[in-house]
Amino acid sequence: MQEAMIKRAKELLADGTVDRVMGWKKGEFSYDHTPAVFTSAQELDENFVCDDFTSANLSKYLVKETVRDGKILAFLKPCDTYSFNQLVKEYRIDREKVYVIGIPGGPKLDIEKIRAKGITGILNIRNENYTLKIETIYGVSEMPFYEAIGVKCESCKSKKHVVYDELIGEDGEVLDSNRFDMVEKLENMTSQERYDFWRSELSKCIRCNACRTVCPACTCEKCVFENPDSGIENKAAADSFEENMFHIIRAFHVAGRCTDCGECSRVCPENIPLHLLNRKFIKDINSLYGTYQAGENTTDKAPLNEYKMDDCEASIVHERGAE
Amino acid sequence: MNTNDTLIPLLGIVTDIRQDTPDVKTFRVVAPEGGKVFEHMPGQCAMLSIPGVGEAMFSITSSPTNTEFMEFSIKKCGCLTNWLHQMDVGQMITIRGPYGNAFPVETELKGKNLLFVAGGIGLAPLRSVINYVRDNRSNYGNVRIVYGSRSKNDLVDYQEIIDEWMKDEGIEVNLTIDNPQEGWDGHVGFVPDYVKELNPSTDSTVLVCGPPVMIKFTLAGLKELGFEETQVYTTMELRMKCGVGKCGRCNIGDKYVCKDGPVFRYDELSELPDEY
Amino acid sequence: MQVNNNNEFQPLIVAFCCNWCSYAGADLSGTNRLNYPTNVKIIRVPCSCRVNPMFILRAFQRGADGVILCGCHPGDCHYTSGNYFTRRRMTLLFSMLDFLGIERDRTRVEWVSAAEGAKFAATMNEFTEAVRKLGPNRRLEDLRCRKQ
Amino acid sequence: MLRKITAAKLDQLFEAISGKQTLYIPTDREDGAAEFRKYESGMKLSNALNTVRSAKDFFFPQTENLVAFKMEGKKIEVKDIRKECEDFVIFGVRACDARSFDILDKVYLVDPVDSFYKNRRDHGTVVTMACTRPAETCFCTAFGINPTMPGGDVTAFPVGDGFFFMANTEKGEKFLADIDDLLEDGDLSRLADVQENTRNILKKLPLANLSTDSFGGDKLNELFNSDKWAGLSESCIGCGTCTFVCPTCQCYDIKDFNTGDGIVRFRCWDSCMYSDFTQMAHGNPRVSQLERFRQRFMHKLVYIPANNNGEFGCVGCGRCLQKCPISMNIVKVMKALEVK
Repeated sequence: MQEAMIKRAKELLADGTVDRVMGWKKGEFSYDHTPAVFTSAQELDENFVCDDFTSANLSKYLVKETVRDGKILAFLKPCDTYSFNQLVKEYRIDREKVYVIGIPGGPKLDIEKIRAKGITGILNIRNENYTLKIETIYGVSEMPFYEAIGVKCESCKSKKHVVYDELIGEDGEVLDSNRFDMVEKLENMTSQERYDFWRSELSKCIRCNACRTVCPACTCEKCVFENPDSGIENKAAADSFEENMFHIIRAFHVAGRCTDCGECSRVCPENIPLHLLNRKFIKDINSLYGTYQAGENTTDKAPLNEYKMDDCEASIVHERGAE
Repeated sequence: MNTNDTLIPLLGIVTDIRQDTPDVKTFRVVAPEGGKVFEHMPGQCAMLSIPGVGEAMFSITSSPTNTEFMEFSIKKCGCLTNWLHQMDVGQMITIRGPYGNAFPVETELKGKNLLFVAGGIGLAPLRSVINYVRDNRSNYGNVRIVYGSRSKNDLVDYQEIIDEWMKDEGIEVNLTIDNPQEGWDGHVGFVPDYVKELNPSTDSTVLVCGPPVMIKFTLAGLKELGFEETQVYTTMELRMKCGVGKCGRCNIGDKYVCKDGPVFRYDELSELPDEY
Repeated sequence: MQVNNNNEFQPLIVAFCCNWCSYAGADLSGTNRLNYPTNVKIIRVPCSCRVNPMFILRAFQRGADGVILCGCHPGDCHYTSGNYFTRRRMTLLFSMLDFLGIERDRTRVEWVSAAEGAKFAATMNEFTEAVRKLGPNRRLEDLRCRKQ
Repeated sequence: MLRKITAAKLDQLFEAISGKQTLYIPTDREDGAAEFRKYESGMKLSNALNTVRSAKDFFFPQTENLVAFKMEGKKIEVKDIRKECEDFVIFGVRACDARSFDILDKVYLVDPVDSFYKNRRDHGTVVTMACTRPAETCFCTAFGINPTMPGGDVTAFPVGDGFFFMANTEKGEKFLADIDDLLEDGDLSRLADVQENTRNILKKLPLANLSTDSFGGDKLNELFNSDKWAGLSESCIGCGTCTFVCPTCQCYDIKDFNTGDGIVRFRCWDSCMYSDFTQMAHGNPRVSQLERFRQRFMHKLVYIPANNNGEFGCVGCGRCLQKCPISMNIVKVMKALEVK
């Protein structure tokens, strides 16, 4: 896969179709790859990487990249194409300036899941028939591939590329995922249980803003949380209220625009399942206003930008069953 | 806990507000029990705040030789300064300081001929030095002040300049404004050009303050005239929160403006990275 | 949160009222001498749509025990469609608050026209009573703002 | 003097300490990560190398009230809300975090002393824990830290069937004296074996040979003007993760909060990665992510050494290597800027 990508990228650079390539650059270890822009065949040969750890979504970088001159090649996984489309729809990415090559998606791995098994001193990680052989300074460890899958890939919604100029590998289908299972599980708890669950999760928050900053739907030039005139500017949650507020508002601001790419949960240093907040909105929107997938196309109106005369009343929330 | 902490401010009462220019007011501040809130040296700064509105660093524009009060000349440009411009006499404010170093009035500057170059609100920190020098006149040589502004109305402390500075002996004041204006028969032109035109003798020490562009061109002009970098002092400003080199935001290279500055000799400044 | 002379809990209710209908409805209930609790603090807004989620959260932060949003009946919005957007937004917001374990009965949307003074008073009485039963807001309060 | 506690008595030890003062120990969370928590009966000491958040929280918490104001008309009343901190113990601080306290001290305990920090520092007893299983992300040795012999008031050394304790300060002696009835004598030669074993592992770490030769206060302008910064910072998304998990990042912001009853002035952690860090009414000296990114690494590798006789502002704990959303970190920066 990686070889095919490098080969194609070099061709497109050589024939002048693009002058830059957006991809991932090899890190210090076998798992810490960084999104990067490549401009030469030599750089691609030396540093370009695409493996089980290239899970970062590249779409948001294209907002900045398409402001520049020239055309850029971007390798997008299926979930990234949804984010890409959504950004095109919101006029944040200039579609003309990007050459999209769709590449097969994950599941991608999360090094934290491997560390959580107590495996440390990691020197190399190989996938042998879906068993990870992890070479460490303390000897070789093994673990099943599926137990190391990152939270964003745990319940994949689609293997289909919604936008591309060409594909490497085959296109997949929209999946019948189980992504709302955890949301449902929480919904079925009592109010007190839910409160306790979220308190224990959100109290871990260190307000690093990584979830907001990495989110492809969060592209405001000036975020309300950074704007002194907004009245809610804050840099740290000085009270549990502010923890709740930040996460409610963050999720609300992307409601109807969130493509469920899972980047928020991937980057959270405290492993807070932030995607559940976004998925709650998606689930509600689907059930109350009709199924909607943000980023699926660039034409549909966002659910919070439209209405129907016979929409349900807000009291539907109060009339729900179990407390 | 009996120890004082610099982050816990003192109180001051605004006893007089003077409208200097359309967007600059000068505030007179005294301690609630009368007298100055604290002593300072020319060039030092203080953190003024209205709780709930904001806190910011301002240079103290009155001279230490003034034993009754402190003054701050403040230009209206942000949230806190807007608030300060709207308040009335009698308002309490919180104040902490003094912060930073000072112009070396008792050491390097002593016995020297002095050339002050200021632009716009940049006169504010220099006014403290100028009045200090006037009050200790015998310690210093000739004094020349070159001060310019956008227009006549934008000249800060115009009345004091005319009524006091210009009447002092051994002080030469040269005023300039950027564009010709009715009722102005003085010099018209930018400060850096005017300095070159005046061709001051290179035996004086220069104190510059103003917009960054003005400082940059003035320095270039002074070099052409034969001044050394070691002869020039300026005062800087960056975003500050603590005032004592701990909050970590006002650094230029390894120097904190609030602690190692705000007064820098130009040769010190040119060794630092260009990030201000 | 307030406590009356008998040491009973008196909920503080914030009511966001649309200028064109509910605010006039509140006025009407007053001129008709209809009683509604004094704990209800009305904030006039140009349209129910003006209320963004932050307003609701802010009210709770500052000590409200219940927040009610009153607007024109669907179809009657002075600006044609504002309240339809309100309806979607608030449904999602309330659902989210519920999801976070914040008592859902502390929030409500009611449509009250300028002619419905009686409905306004009845709604406020009923809502205040419902919130009184829930007790003081503890799950979405800012401890710094709690009255000593 | 070397004292020892057997593993079986560890719970008793925690009970004894927490009976007298607040005790914090690193413990495992459900998600597999470790964090410092207030000790409660039954809580188990984590085996993890490091906690997600560093131990700096105990002396420099994320938010802290400084002073309160009461406003009435034109009048302001200043209320000193400082209280004497209660004694507490942090157990199991690694060598890297222990060194970070020295670096924070150089900021907060120099004149004018930060009374809020000092208050906590005076009342805290630090029990460090020697490392026996360093991770691939560890590089504390590059900054002259010896993870087999960490500092603090008391050092604990894990030795199979228990822990050896060694007091390093007066506070530490007192700490050990208070729990003396639970302790027995330790065997110095066994300690040397354990340390030797760890030293051998340290040599095998992938970052063992990371060099700091290219950095320091004397290289300010050449490093600042390096053309590598643009490439290094291009993928930085400008979040604050690295600064908030960092044990030595010490920048803060001061803010006011209106409680409806008065104003509380508090300080909270701030990050040089944020665009508003240096934003002023008339502009921003650090306009793009490049300048902000550069500031963070220059601060650690050049500015701090320039002001502290060459001592660096990084302790090599590896948290930023593990937590950066896009895996850009100080090691990559150092390797890129290295003069070979």
